[in-house]
Amino acid sequence: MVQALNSALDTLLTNDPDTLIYGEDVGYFGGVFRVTAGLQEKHGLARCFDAPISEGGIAATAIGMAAHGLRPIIEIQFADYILPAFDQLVSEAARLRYRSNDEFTAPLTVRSPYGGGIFGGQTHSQSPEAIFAHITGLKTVIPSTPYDAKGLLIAAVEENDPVIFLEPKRLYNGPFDGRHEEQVKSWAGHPAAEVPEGHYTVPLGKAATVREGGDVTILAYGTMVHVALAAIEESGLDAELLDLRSIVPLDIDAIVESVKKTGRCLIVHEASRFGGFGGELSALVQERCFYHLEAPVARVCGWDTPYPHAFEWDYFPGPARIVAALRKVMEDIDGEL
Amino acid sequence: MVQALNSALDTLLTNDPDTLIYGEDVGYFGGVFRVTAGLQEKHGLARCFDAPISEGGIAATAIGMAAHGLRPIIEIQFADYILPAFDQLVSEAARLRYRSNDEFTAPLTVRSPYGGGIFGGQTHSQSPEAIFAHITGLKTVIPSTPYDAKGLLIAAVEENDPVIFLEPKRLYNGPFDGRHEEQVKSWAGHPAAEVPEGHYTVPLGKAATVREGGDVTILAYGTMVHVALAAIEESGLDAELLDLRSIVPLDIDAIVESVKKTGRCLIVHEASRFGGFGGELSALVQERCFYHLEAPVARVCGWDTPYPHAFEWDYFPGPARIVAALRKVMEDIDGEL
Amino acid sequence: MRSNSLYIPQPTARPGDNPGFDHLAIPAVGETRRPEIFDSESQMRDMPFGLVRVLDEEGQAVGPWQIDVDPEQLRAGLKAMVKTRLFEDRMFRSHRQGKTSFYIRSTGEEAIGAAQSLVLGKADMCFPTYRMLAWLMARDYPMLDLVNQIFSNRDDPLKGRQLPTLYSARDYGFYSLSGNVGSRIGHGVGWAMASAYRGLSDISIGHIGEGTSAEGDFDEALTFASVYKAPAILCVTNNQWAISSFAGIAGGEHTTFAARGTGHGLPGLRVDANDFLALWSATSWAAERARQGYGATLLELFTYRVAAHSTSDDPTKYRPKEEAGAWPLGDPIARLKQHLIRIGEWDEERHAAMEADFDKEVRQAVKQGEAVGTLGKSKPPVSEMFEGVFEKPDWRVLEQRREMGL
Amino acid sequence: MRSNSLYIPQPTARPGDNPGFDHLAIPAVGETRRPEIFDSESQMRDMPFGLVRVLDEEGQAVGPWQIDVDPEQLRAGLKAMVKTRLFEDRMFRSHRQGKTSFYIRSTGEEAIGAAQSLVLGKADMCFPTYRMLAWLMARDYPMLDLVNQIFSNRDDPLKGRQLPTLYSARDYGFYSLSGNVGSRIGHGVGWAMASAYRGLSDISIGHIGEGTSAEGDFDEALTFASVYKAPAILCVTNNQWAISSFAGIAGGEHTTFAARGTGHGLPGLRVDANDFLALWSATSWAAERARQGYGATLLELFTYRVAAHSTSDDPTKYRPKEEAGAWPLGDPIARLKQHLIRIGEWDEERHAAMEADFDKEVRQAVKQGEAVGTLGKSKPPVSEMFEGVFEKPDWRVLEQRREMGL
Ligand SMILES: Cc1ncc(C[n+]2csc(CCOP(=O)(O)OP(=O)(O)O)c2C)c(N)n1
Ligand SMILES: Cc1ncc(C[n+]2csc(CCOP(=O)(O)OP(=O)(O)O)c2C)c(N)n1
Ligand SMILES: [Mg+2]
Ligand SMILES: [Mg+2]
Repeated sequence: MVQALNSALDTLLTNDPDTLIYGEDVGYFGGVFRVTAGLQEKHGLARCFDAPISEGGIAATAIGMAAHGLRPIIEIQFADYILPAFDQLVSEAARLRYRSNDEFTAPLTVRSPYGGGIFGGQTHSQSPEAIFAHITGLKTVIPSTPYDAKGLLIAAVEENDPVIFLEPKRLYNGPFDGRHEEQVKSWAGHPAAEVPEGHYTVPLGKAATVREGGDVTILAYGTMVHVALAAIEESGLDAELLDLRSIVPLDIDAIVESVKKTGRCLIVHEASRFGGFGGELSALVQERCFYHLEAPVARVCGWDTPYPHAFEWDYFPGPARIVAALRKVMEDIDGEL
Repeated sequence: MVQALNSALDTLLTNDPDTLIYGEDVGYFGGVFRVTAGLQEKHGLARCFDAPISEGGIAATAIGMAAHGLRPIIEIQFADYILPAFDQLVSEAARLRYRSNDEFTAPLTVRSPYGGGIFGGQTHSQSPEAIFAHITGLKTVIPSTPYDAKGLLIAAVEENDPVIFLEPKRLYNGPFDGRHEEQVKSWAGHPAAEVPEGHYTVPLGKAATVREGGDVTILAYGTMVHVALAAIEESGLDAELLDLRSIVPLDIDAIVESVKKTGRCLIVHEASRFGGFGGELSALVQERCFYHLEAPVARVCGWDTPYPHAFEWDYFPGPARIVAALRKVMEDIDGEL
Repeated sequence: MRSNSLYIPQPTARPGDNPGFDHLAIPAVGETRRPEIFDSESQMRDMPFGLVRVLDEEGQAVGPWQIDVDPEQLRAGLKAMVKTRLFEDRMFRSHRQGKTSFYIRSTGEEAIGAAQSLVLGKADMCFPTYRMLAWLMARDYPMLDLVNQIFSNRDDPLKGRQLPTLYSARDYGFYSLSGNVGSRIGHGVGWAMASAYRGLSDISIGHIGEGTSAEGDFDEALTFASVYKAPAILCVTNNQWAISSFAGIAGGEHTTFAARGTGHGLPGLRVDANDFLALWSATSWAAERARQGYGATLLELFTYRVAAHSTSDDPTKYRPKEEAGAWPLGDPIARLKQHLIRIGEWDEERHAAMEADFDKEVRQAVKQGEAVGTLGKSKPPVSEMFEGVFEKPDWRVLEQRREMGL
Repeated sequence: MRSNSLYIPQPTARPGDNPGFDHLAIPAVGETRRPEIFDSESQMRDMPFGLVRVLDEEGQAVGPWQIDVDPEQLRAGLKAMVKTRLFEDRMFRSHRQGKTSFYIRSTGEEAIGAAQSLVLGKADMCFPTYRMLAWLMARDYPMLDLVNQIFSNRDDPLKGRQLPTLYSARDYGFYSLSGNVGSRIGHGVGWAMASAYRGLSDISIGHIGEGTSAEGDFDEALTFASVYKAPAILCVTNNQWAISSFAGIAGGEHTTFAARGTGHGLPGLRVDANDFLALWSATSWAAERARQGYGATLLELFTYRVAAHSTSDDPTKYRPKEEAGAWPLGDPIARLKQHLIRIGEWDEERHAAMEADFDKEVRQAVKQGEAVGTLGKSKPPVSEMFEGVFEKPDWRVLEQRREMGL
């Protein structure tokens, strides 16, 4: 996925002189996860450069550049460190178009490695998507494969509105199904690891049906798509798996269609459960599919604790917890707590 | 409610030398909403003082003071301006106890006027409770009456963990039922406007049953409690109204008990709908009461737009919208969108 | 063990006290030197403690910062200031009459917007505070558009989405305002970086209040401006007061706000901002510096907030009523008028005629705006609430709009 | 019209280039004066551009900052530094062996924690960065507790909740670390304010990296420290590099980090942080100033990051391998050792014996820690994941714990 993202950025820099990249360590060094490797050398100093350690300043200057007409792509080194830029993204980027009646807009893209599974401890593992999803005026994208990562990133940068682009860091170098005891896999051979050269897009707001099935619908994004797939196999159920790909805009039609078909729904995400994006998904599903539901919409998420370093695999909603939840969702009655 | 909050702060400053108050304009002037009026004069310069316009700095220093053993009470002038302090509250205040294994804790209280209804435009009207509710380690309290405001504020300050205390500014000087065309009411004569002198608490995590009823359960907090009550009267339904009072901790037992009794549930909040706290409430209700529900759990919220100045009353989820939603929740079938 | 000794700064005077500004060391006219624009910051470390002044007590332009300005431009500045003051006083009254939800005046600070608007070019962009109406007045922004925005009526150019006075006027070099303070100063730096990136010679100028300079946003903007040598001017408008808190609560007891530049390697100049010519001169100097590639400059615009903070405020609650009158650097309109008269380019008659003209213009604009409608009596179509969230609306907004029957 | 001219700072040398520090103007030993602690900041505006130094090339203590330090204390400092270096090198190897998820070394910067830990009192509180292990070593924090924390094993004092090296040690005057940089410097100021509020004479000392000084948190902390005259010391550890970006990306091309004090009315001193005695002297000066009620001081601790940024980093990718060797201010351990030998308070034999002792101590602690278990082989009870979210758990955590069968 790192190469796919790098290729997306390379394509963007090549095609559009108004795109530029900056962030902590992204220039000469090429980023702590190597996503911008080689881009400064190829495209020049001012196209991909290092920024001060000031996420607020990075976001603020990017908004100014975007208002001027550029398409800045900024990297926040870890999604945990977006918070110092949160006010800029919410009070400024998200609201600029609305309040100025289209006079000024903020077509910027915030890339950030996100999620857990790398023993990064509390501040290198969090999944803050829910706090962005609630903000009117922001779009939030989370890819799960190299192919999507490139296509979605190009689409995000070409949007005329601000986009938060969260990159599941546990997927950077290979798919991860949550079986952490097993050997690390690489992307080689994965069907969605083939990434075309040059320009293509994957549209925001379109979910991908990763697996069709009739028993139950699973809604997931990012790393959890792979974990859910493993859980489906383990469960033996004929589950349908939707990879949402972007949570704003959300592909509500695909969700409703699938749940109306299966009559059951399980939502999985890494972030803590309470107030997480799963709540919104659950609410939407029961609002729109209530009379089709045969069991409560269920959620499997991170626990309601900070991300705990040594207990990473106890906290992480791995295949075992998903399988258990699937089983419960399939029981007709008495699923209620 | 302003006097009740002032009385709570006065009581706290009087009883506990470790409490102190600071924030923008709270000292000599007594706060832009007069909540701290007279406290500096009565208790001394260092007990209630002005702070630089730096919400991040206010929060950061308060965490340091709290770690030292004080109980700082900070005012953020409008909840819209909490965002510059968001990183401090989330990455630091909320996580200090956990990560230091109880060595350092952050018993601080963040007071902030919140919500709309005063023609304050986009940045003096927002309701950001959802982004706090998702943060493990933070408690979030929202009173709806003078009596509760005082008792909850004292309880919040006495908590040994950080509390976000959101004060519905439209309720400062009187109850407000959403009928904005009508003359402004004062608190005088309202049953919950009687505020005892001195120390008392209202515990966090206990909802109040504002009205008992058998038809449908309404979950609300802050200003919307009064709006919902007006809507119930207008609807003629026998609705049960729960004032959650604190959303973390949440009184899940009261919610489940009520919805199991009525079989229907409507959630109302001022904040934008998508990703709002109503999503979590809806998810919890259907997870725990699925087999008792006779209609989908419904939500009436602010629209998914920024807070629009001139359209305040179009955006605000007033009685008419609540009545319409109540009617829909009461229909047995075909409620699905 | 000390007894309780947390130090809390206090202003020199509160209501009932005699106002006084003796604690402010104000350098004499002509005393502060004028460095070359290509000098490095390290050669200018005295500047943050000087004060750029040009007009003396008699209205003469003197000293190293004196420069020749076309009298036509000076008159344009005077007009912008007078127009601003008349307009604002009228709008303040409109608020008292319930015609708008909010108003904020710049009384005493009008020279800033007026001078800088005229010094800078059409392609330069200002990232203003809410006290910069004179910028728009100097560029003849249509008064009726202002009134409609302030009344939030059907013809509000911002479609009812924004609080009164929080204008946006791209064609006039005026960036979108918002109610939260401080968070746009970094946009100005980004804008300047974009200008350099694109090889343009346009610059940006950004403003922040002395109170708001305590926000981290401010230093972050200074850091980026310094690191990338952004062609920008950053201004701290030090009008001595935030809302009820004096400059000492923002750190002003111990140093100047211009000195914040020193820690970022940016030259910091203090400027008498009630002196139109000093503003003109210092802004030209900084603009030239930026355009020639020497990077950003920090200006502390030294002035006094004469009016209430906003219509929500009553300053007699926290400072002596007489304090504004005691401000040692006078009134910017009176001072520029005195200068123009002195150099034979203006007279009392023309001044009175101009005031009468503007008074009429303001009345007429207000009347026209009132005819469209005032707060709550007229507003843009409600569908405007749902527009502009994104470039294209998504299903949420479409559904909700439908739910409202729009 | 300029062609594309966005300026991007570049370090003087990249891999393959000859390293060099000629661009750094380093004042000679003894050159920088020592003001009185009661002097106001305005009397010290030259100080941010000086460099507090005490030890000369021969290991002699000279100049105005020279003060008498009990040789016993000097030896304690030397020991803390040597212990730190040995321990860190060992832990670095443990990481390569997969025994921990993360490690970070302070090589070349050990004098900071060692000197300041010994200068300050038991009731003072340090708000450290992750390169301050020497503080704990100087106060004899149990080495086995460090190892257990680093291995995240059953006996981890932080119960497995925190990344390795992000210690918390209240009894040792060491505030809880976290992975996000910069956000605790303001806590130190708040702590100092609390100390003043309570009438105590305790002070705080806070640290931030030169790279991180670009975060708004830093200036916000300086503002509060200045406004309320907090009894605090704030330190910018300028080790020339953030991760792969050099100090110029944080604004260091045009001024010093000590100069950030000037804009806040706080004295700023630059200190040779590879000179144990300079650190001792400057820290004592600032501590005395704070305790006597003259307010906060900003120290720029001038040093060089010899090791990789962390175990996740490979510095040969972005700077010359030989750069550390070219650092003009030497190694702090070698310099203090030289001084102690010179004044007859130490010798090579004792030094070798000490190293051997510590080597044994480190080995033994690691062995004991390994016996408890290393990453993934041992951890605290899983129930600890659910503890400490709040003082008392709420239903969510109780239910989830039950769901896990705990
Ligand atoms: C982020 C934020 N915090 C607080 C406020 C409330 N507020 C509005 S104006 C103001 C005072 C600003 O003072 P100053 O920066 O000196 O500007 P002035 O009004 O004097 O021009 C405050 C505290 C706000 N609007 N935004
Ligand atoms: C808020 C935040 N942003 C970014 C990072 C990633 N990061 C960790 S250390 C570091 C470099 C810090 O450099 P400096 O402040 O100079 O300290 P040093 O490592 O040199 O001691 C960065 C960018 C972080 N941990 N926290
Ligand atoms: Mg001001
Ligand atoms: Mg560094």
